[in-house]
Amino acid sequence: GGDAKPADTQLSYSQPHTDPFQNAENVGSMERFKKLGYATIPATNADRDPAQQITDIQTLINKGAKGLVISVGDADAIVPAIEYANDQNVPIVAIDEAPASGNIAMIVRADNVHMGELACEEMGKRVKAGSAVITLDGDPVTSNGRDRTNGFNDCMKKKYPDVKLVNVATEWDPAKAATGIETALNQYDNIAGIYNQSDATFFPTILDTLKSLGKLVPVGEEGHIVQVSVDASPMAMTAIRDGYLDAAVAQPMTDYIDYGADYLVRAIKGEKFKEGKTDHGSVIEKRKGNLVDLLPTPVVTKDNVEDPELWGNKKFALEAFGASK
Amino acid sequence: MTTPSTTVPAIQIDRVSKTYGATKALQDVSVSILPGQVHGLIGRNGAGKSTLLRMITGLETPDTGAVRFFGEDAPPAADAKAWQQRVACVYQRPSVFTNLTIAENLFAGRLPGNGPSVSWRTMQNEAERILAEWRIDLDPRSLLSDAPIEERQMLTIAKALDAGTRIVLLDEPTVQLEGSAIRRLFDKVQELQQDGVTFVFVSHFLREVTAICDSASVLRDGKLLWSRTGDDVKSDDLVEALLAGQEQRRHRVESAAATATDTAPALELRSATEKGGAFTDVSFRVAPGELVAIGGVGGSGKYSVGEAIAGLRRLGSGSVLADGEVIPTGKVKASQKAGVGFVPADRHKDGYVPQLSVAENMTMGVMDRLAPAGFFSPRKQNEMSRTLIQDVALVPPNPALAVSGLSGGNQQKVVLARALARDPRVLVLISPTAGVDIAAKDAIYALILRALADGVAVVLISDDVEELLVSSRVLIMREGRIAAELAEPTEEDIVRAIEGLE
Amino acid sequence: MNSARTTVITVPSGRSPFLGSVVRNVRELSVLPGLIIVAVIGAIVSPAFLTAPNLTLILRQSAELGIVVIGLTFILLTGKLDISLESTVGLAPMVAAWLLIPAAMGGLGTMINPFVAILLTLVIGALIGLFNGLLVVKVKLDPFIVSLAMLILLRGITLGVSQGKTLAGLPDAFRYIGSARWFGVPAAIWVTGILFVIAALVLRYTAWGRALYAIGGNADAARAAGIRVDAVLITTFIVASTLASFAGLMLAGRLASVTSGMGQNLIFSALAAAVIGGVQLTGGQGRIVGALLGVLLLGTLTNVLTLAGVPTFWINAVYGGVILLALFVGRFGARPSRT
Amino acid sequence: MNSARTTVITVPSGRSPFLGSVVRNVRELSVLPGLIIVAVIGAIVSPAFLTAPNLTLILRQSAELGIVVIGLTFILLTGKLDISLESTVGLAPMVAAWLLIPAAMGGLGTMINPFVAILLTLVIGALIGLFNGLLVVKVKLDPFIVSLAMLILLRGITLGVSQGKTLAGLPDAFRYIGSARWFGVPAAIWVTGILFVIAALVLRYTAWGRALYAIGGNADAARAAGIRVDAVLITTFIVASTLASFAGLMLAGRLASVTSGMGQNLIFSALAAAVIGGVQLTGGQGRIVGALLGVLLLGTLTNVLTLAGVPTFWINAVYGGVILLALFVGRFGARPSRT
Ligand SMILES: Nc1ncnc2c1ncn2[C@@H]1O[C@H](COP(=O)(O)OP(=O)(O)OP(=O)(O)O)[C@@H](O)[C@H]1O
Ligand SMILES: Nc1ncnc2c1ncn2[C@@H]1O[C@H](COP(=O)(O)OP(=O)(O)OP(=O)(O)O)[C@@H](O)[C@H]1O
Ligand SMILES: [Mg+2]
Ligand SMILES: [Mg+2]
Repeated sequence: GGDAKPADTQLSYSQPHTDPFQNAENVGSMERFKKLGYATIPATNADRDPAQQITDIQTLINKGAKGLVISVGDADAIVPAIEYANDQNVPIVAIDEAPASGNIAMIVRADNVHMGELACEEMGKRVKAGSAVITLDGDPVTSNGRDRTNGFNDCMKKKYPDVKLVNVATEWDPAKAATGIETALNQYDNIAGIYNQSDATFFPTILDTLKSLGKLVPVGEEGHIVQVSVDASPMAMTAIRDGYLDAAVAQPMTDYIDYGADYLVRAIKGEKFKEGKTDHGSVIEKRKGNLVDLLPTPVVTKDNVEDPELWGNKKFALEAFGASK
Repeated sequence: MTTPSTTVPAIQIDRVSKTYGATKALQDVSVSILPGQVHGLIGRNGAGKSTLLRMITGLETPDTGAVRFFGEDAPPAADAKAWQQRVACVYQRPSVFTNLTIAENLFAGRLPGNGPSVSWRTMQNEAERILAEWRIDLDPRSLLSDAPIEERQMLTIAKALDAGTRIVLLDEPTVQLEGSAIRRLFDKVQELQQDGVTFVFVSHFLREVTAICDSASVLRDGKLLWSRTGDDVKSDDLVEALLAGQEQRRHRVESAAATATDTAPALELRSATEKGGAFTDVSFRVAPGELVAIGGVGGSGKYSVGEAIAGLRRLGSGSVLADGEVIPTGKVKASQKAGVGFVPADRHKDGYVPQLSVAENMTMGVMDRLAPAGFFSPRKQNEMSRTLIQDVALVPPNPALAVSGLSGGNQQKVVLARALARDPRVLVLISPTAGVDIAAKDAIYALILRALADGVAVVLISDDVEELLVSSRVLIMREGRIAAELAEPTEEDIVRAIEGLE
Repeated sequence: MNSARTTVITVPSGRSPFLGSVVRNVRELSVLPGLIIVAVIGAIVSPAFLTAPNLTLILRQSAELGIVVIGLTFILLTGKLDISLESTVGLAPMVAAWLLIPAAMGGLGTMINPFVAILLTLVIGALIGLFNGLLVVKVKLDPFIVSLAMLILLRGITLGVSQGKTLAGLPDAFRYIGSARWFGVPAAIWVTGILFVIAALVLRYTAWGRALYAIGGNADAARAAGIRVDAVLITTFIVASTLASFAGLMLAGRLASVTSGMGQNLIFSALAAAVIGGVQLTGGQGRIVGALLGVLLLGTLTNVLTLAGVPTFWINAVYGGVILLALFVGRFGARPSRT
Repeated sequence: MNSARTTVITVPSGRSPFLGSVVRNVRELSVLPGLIIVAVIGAIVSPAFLTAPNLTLILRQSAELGIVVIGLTFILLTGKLDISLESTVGLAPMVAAWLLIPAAMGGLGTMINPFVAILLTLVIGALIGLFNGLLVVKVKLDPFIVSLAMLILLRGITLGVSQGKTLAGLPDAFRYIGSARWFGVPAAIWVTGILFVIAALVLRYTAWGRALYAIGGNADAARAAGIRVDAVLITTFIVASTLASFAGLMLAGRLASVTSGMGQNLIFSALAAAVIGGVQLTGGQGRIVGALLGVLLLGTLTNVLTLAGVPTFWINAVYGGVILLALFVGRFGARPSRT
């Protein structure tokens, strides 16, 4: 309804599972809706169950939501929910991950495979040939885990074939990550780097594990293990400042939230979007029939760690992660 | 009643052997039973009677040897239906479904109906017919869990006899039954025998065997001692065969009532009433060294009185006193501390922990003494149990053996030893010799006598008139109240009082 | 003759069937108050609750759970357990889909006929059930622990086969049962309803159904009564697993894809539904109508919690609390006379 | 007198305790071949396996599981079950940490003393155990289903309290037991070892320990024998939950934080470890040494799978398969004489 007043228009958010990152996206989006003057329906959380996310979205629509931002848990399994929303003429904006099909007003995301590749570049230029790198693989059941693994592995194999990869299955469990690191360090004496697929999940546990093993050595000193991570959460920012983390590929979380909500509001007002450059330095592309605003994923290093625009430095992120600067 | 010897035997057991681990339960046993006979199978606890029956029902297969019915080889083990058409059995262990209705219990394994579908109507009608035939006053639609224990036993018997098989096996069917029910059973057995049905009847009650059996076999330690037919089966022979040289004693404990008046009672019940429960206004006293027996029909509340003294039931009003002190009811520990030792009615359910050792079972109630500071020494535990093992003459006398490996009679001795472990001042014994062979029975009575001599007050609660006769002072309960007190009763006195025919 | 016994006898036989069935129903019906309360709350918190689309949604989202619960109830009645049912929900359609879809989409590329794939789903379910049944009945392993090991193994195989990917691009025929509508209502709801009716009839009116109760009540006695306990148990495991694989097929239809996490945690809901509905884990007691009410309670509860906008972080706590409460009510609503 | 009986009697009484203990050991020792095979494979696939740091790592990563298994074994011996132990691992330290750390870091801001927080962790554990025990013993709810509901509820509360955050910034005192080293070996290993020894002694040489076996073997008989069954059961639940909360404390120390998913799926490993180690779910049978071996088997297996570089996608399938195999071996390695 393009004519309805914002205050009478209810928006909501569907979260696929619980982790600090997803929680922050949920909280941030709901706040953004309110800031834009819209009414909200409490958000839902599907707890890792794709079927539940379908039901959640249907329930939110039945309950009167006029537009939804969703963080997609499973690109394929979400499709029936999108189709339901299409039938009911409720616009959907997807953030973080693209649904495989269905009509989406806009997909706001970064490319996880690309993040893996960026991490590979950062890693590759810092470790010597003949050394080994631990990769903390996210749960392959989740597409971001899968993509970050594949992006990194394929790039390493192509560009740095002489670096041995030691894969650790973490299922996003910090305890498994810590054990995996310790096992690998026992097994190989040439570990030169650690690729951490989610610093939001694995910090502070693995920093502490390295510390207790006497392997937490600052950048530039003898015995330093190169660390490259994905997310660039507040804790990663601290680690970069402290000189333990070499580089973090930032998930542009604030952008997900802000642009996600903005696109939704514009779609409700009836706006149609087009391919091409945006006003925030990204390009909207058409992929599988839907428009994708592929946000840039800046690499954070010591050089740009103080940039206030990085989400890991924002107040809401510090709060959501219970971290302080 | 004897059948011409020319007929083929209904059951022919041919050189059957069965071994469980180290136990040779049956060794080379051969028995032939002619059609229309009621064949008594007797022997001490663990002699192999139940095992032999399991071979005849097809529930288990012999290691060697064979079973034939009417000259034909037994069906293959897997073909349960074929076995069912030939043999029906009342097993020693209760085999009922408390979660199902009485009707379904009567027809489990042979539900009436077409093909796979069940006809509840037919089943109901048939069940009503059976219940009427057996004069069992129950609604076939009610759950079996609502039926009293002894009626459940009658139902399993009724089921077996209704199966229409030419062969029926009864493994100690009368243990749970009272007099009139036993009579009903015997009438029915004889009626079916007229029609040519063959029975095998296992019992430790020799009077029952001589009353209805026209042939008999005696098993001892898994071997067949002898098998005889007709007039050759005499009570004396059976006793002789069972005791194997030991002499049988007659027990009768003279009343200590004379002394009871001037000594303070070791146990006293004052208007004891269970809240919403099984007995009302029960009062009696037992002096140290005195034996009081309590009898009554099933459901009269006699067991519940015993359980209340032992602390397993809570009183609504009235009190239980030991040595003049009121015991808090409903707490086993409190009763034990007041000096009460207890042998429960059902040893399988309340008596022992099967996989634990003899030593542990015997000392289970005295751990606070073995381990005053928390930790106990297994050596002390073994020593204590060795004394108890000697006291009750356990066979084998090994404290480390798991109780599950003992014969029924010896399991009962373990339960008795557990009751004695605390040097009780009062012993409450419920059916202490149920399912126990005569030699073991003797041993148990001897123990009771010794306890009495040591000044222990004993309450003996039993369904078995013979057992009640051991005491010269017998209380009879009816509908939860003490209906009569008999001094020096005869068997007839007791039966009349139990049945309420004063 | 004591008073207790007299009571039983004096009930006129004409009345007792009705009374008897009410008494037998109490345990199952003890879910009803809970269900009604949750529904009333739902109607209060949101006008959307009592609308046709919402009620349809509740039923549709409960369909897979319901089908798993039918099989689970069969198994629980025998006194056994199979927690690997949830992994069968995932594995059976995953293998079928893997053989069904093009290699480019993550399949093996054999691209078998969709109807063969449906059949295969059910056959895989049946085989898993057979394997579980044999382990429990013949190898005599504890059903809980063996199905736990199977759960890990089957989930692992699902992950290995799919390489963690979600398999999409399923042909319509394969998706049909999970996505079609009959007379405006999802086919899955019709099918689930029919399966519940069949299950109730089987339990009540077939020898096999009655055997489940007998075995759960007293397996030794059942054996002694000539019931082929082993055969019945194995068929029960097979039936339950086949139903689970069918639920998986339906779920795949609903998700328009097969995810490698499909069915995860479903068994917990299924157990909760069955037990809240009066099915005893110790075997021999419970009825399918109770299990159905349990399923509906959980489905309605999830729906109402969402409608009520319970904060996402507290939703699980509320859910757990309500289940606990329902168990409580069930316990006191129908306290058995003796324990 | 038959021959079997004679044999038993003629065993010199001096020897029989030894023979008896060997026989009693068989079931527990049946894990050993599996453990040895896994270790041999480990030594073959990687020279790092048999190094001190790696073996220490196996022990350290098994410590929390081991402590939960001790408590779980106590409960299983009584024939009960408590699957909510894993949620206690998460909840107890979460609440303590929440009260402990500054508001800016996600805490409540009360910033209680770390030693009070440690005590609080254990008290919360004990209270959860008490609550579970009362529900099982007094309300007579089925332990499996009641602890399932509790699992959902407690996990939900953990999530609600933490608002999904990971609480970091724990003071050193709170982390001490999970992170310190004594004589070069992690304190957690020493503590777990000592707890296992204590548990073994308690089970063997105290009235309370023997009561667990008696209750699990035949609760009615235990009651009639004067064992205060209800009290023993409730204390068992309390002890197990307190141990679980202690394991949570140790895990928090290791992770340097408390996450809202802590302990998740731990109970499955704990059950597998106990049962592989010969503890029967039906109660009354099993020994702590078996449970310990079960824990070591799982820990070694995880380690070897990582060392061997089994692909991420297949690791669960291999893990499940090995557990199933271990159950098999345990079943045939020590077939009980009666079933
Ligand atoms: N399944 C079994 N496993 C091991 N031993 C068994 C088994 N069944 C019976 N036995 C042993 O076989 C022997 C014969 O047992 P059985 O039950 O046949 O005796 P019974 O004559 O029926 O005794 P009772 O009069 O006590 O009923 C006993 O020593 C018993 O412990
Ligand atoms: N806790 C109870 N609540 C209600 N009724 C009970 C309870 N315990 C026993 N009864 C009933 O009280 C009556 C007396 O039971 P009790 O077992 O003491 O009798 P009994 O003389 O030992 O009979 P039996 O020979 O059947 O064992 C029975 O009808 C029984 O069902
Ligand atoms: Mg016998
Ligand atoms: Mg009685």
